[in-house]
Amino acid sequence: MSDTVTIASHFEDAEQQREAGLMGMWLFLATELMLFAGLFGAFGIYRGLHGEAFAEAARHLDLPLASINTAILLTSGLTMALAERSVQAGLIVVARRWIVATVALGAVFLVIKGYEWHHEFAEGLMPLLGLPFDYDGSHPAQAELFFDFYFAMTGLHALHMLVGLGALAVLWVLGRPQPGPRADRYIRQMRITGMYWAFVDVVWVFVFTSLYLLRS
Amino acid sequence: MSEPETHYLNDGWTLRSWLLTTDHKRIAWMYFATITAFFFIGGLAALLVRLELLTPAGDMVDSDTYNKLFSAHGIVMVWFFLVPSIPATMGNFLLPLMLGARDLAFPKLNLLSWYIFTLGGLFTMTAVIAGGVDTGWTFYTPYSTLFSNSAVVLAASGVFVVGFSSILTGLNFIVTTHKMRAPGLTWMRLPLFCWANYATSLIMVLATPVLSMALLLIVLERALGIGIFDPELGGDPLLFQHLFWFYSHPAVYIMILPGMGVVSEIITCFARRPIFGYTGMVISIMAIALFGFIVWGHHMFVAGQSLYAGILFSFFTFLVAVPSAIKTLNWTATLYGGRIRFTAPMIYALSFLGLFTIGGLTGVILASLAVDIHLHDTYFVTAHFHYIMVGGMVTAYLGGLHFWWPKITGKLYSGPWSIVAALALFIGFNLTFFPQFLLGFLGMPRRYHAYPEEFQLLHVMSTLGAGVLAVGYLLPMVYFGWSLWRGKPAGDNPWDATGLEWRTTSPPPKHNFVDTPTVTGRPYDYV
Amino acid sequence: MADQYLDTVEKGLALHPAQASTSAAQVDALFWVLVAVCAALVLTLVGLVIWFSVRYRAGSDRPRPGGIPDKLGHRIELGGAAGLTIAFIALFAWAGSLYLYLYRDPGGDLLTINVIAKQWMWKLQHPNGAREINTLHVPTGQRVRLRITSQDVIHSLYIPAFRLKRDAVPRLYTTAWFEATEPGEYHLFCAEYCGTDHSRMRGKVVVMTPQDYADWAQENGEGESPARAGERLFTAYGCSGCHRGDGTVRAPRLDGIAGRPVVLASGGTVIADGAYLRDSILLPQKHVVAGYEPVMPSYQGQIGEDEILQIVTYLQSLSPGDWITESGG
Amino acid sequence: MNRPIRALLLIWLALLVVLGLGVGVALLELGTWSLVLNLALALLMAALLVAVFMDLLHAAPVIRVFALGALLWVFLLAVMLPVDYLTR
Repeated sequence: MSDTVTIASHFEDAEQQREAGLMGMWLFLATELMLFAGLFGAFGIYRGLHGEAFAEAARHLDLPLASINTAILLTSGLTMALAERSVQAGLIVVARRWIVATVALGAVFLVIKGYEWHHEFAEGLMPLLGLPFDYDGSHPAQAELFFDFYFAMTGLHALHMLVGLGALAVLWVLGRPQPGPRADRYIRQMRITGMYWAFVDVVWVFVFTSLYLLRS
Repeated sequence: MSEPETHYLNDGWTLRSWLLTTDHKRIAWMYFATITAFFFIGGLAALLVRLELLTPAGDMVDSDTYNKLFSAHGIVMVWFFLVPSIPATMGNFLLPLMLGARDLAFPKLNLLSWYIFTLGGLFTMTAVIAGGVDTGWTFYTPYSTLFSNSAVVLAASGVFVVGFSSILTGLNFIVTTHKMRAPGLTWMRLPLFCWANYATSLIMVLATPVLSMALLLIVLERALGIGIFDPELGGDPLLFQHLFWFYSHPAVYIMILPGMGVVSEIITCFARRPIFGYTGMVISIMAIALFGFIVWGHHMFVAGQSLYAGILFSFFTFLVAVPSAIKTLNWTATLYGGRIRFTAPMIYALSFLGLFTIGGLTGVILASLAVDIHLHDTYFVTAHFHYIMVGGMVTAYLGGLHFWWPKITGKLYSGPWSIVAALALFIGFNLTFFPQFLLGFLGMPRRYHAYPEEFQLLHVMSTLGAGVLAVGYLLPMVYFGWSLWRGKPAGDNPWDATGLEWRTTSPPPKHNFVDTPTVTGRPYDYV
Repeated sequence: MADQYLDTVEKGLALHPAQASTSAAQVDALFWVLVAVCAALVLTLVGLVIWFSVRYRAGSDRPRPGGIPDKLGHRIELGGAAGLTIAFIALFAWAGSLYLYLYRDPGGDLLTINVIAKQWMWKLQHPNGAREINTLHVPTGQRVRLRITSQDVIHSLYIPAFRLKRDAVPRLYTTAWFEATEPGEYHLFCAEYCGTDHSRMRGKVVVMTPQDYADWAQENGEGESPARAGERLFTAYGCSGCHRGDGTVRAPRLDGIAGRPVVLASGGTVIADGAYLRDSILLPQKHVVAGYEPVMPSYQGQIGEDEILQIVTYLQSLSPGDWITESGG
Repeated sequence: MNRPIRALLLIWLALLVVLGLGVGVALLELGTWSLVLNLALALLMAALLVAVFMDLLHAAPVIRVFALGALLWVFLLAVMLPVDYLTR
């Protein structure tokens, strides 16, 4: 493959360039991890302080729908991994189909998430922007705190999904003409996007567990 | 001596060749320009604060203005000067040169970092102009979320944005240090400046996002009503302090480690000795970076944190002082048996050594729990961290600038004037901040606009010292400017220093080296 | 200005703050030892730097030693590190134990003064009901406990002459204690930045002989004591209806609950400190006592911070069985 | 880089099974046990995702050190942050 590689002027060889890119991405994800760690740390403290209230509030969320959504997101992780695999095998056309599948699954995830938000809005469980908070449980104040976390966490995750979908769209477009001498670069971009997408899955696993599953 | 025909500075004169450059050396210049502007903005705020404190009554500006002044001073100086100071300027310029690389690993990302930095600066400056922010640089809740009537959202957003600039710079430095070292340049042959920047970058990458999250939650609370810290809902106001200091204590090490790197380079060069205990220095740097993360609770000894948490954090704080002390010991021992030349960079470096030691040891006093009950949130704390950040980092920044100025510009500056400036800095600094230790011990609280009369004499001394200090800052601007215009060519290696950066021309060519250098021995091969 | 009648403070260049409590001397002893250790280290370092700078200046033709051999170098480093670590741990142990002594509530029946901080004043109430703003009268020779909270932002109660500082945090009750020794007037500061008039949120502490304090309290204490007011509020807000067992709803009895462990419905145990009692009024569902239904309504927004503090004071003044003897069965 | 399709599919199935288990555990409402089990299952899913979908398994040693380092830092936050709250 080395004959189809473009190396930026400050790198010595393709290997150095590839490894540098990967390392940069891993470091970026470490930063992202710490970003979410701050939020989850705060959530963990409050889960300890107001355990019962948070468990009760968690039961107001739509667990079946969110479970299906989680399965969809995990499946998109699979399609993304398959897309990467296809690119590495030189099958750009197949890869682009997998990208479409991934984008579709991601979009479905966001639509379902949006439906859930709308549902909470309709129920009066959206304590944002001064909207009324209508909660029928026995800990309304702490439930409000819980829903604050719910919207902060799912919102931030959805934002990351949007960034990921954008990156996938760019990859889909870049793959359209036969990439030729840019193949190596395309593989690198695919790899980095794949890592990001899987990371967004990881974050969701913890969002889902913290918000939906800790209900007792 | 003469200048090289072509170098990075005369490679294009258009504005575009600067604003769209990916050359780390030019980006370093862009940082020099921006952070110098921020330094003088922050300095102006400090000057007004000091003038107000000449009299006890609080009669020059009103209380709200005073509060906005010290907040602006803190926010600008911490995030727009100290955090980027050495890494983004000298680190940016020198790291690739010292590693024998043609550029950082991600040149475009480097340029992006500068734009993000500038964008964050614009946000914060808009906040300052649009009424100012009055929360102090610490943004403590619930004051910042529920009570302040100032431009908190804008200011916090600015700091949030600028955080990504330091994250990306840190990321770039780490990858560069791992992947771009010249042949033969093993880890244990790296100059300590590289190690210091590497450790700093680790802190930037791992700590900054936690601050980003804490600030994001403040912005969300003010803008969207997401009341994560609202006591009415059962939120805990101390939680913000925990998240804030999880970043901001390590950030203190962001603000001192690069200075330690600079001083190591200067002292070895002008003592003509290899650094004493290279391995110990490397271990200390990395130990400081790691242990710096588990001492944050020492900012909260009187805040209502549990006593046992206080004890634990105090213990780690005492321990983290040990590697710093080892470093001062090693710098001193490096002087032993040398041939010491007292140039301006060396005077800055020796000033650093003294001031940093005082700053560090007063930190040990503050870590002593029972004493901290009395000293917390008084001028003793103010004096302590200014000894570290100004006496340490700013002195090292100026020392580094004087040391590498010939390399960066290819010009020599005035020797005598630079020595006068270095001495003015040392004297002015001590005059300004030593009285503040006394003020703090006497019980003068921080962030006071008006104060009881008996503190006036010490405040007047401090303000007079600030005047001398200002001379120490302004003078270099003059002779540096003069040197650009009229300075003699510096030659490749005016100090006769080791290190790869001195093996290329001054100023260096666009791609740093004509031939990739190779390294065959340990650094600081003096004598 | 509050400081105008502070005639006991020195004007001009003071070098030492007044010592007016038993802990002041203890803190100062530690402080001066720390200063001495630090000064010794700084002077050693500066001395070495100056000595080397003169001896090994570039111009001097004194013969240069070949440098310190590696092995000796490592010994110097490790020795320095070990010595400092030992010294630091000793200082830490001293400082930590003194901190626990100064900051842990000594327990027992102390003269307890309620302190509520708000932007920008200190509201204080003595056990006999005397209220003050920005001035605190205390007797010498007696341990005084402060029960501190804030009704808005974080403040910090700071009395330099007592070497005492404690943050006033909304939603938390912090306590501090001191024993004043020297009659006189001393500064009372807010040490945590709290907004516009932070620097004017200060007052004075008036330390009096026990006799003078008794007279002062007599003169100013015509209001109800906080505990008595708390008892009245306890009835007025309808708490007694359930908690004293006269009503149809079963609720935990509260006489003597303060300071004792409470078993919760969720299985855990908490100590019924001030913060617990306060939370139970505002967030009653947070800690439901084992064996009871979570039926108590929240008083959030219906009761003032000072009233809560009075009820807490009342509950803390009760001993187990108080209500039984009172009602005769 | 050579992850066979079979392995990817198996991991995907495993993830779905763990997800099902997690939901089951949550619905059983076992109190503290649910909490512990759910967190353990979440960690398991995260480990599978990072190891295979992010391909940490085949990453360079230095990358694995970085991953461990990032975990260590999360650990520092997760351990030191509750110290205050557990002893207050």
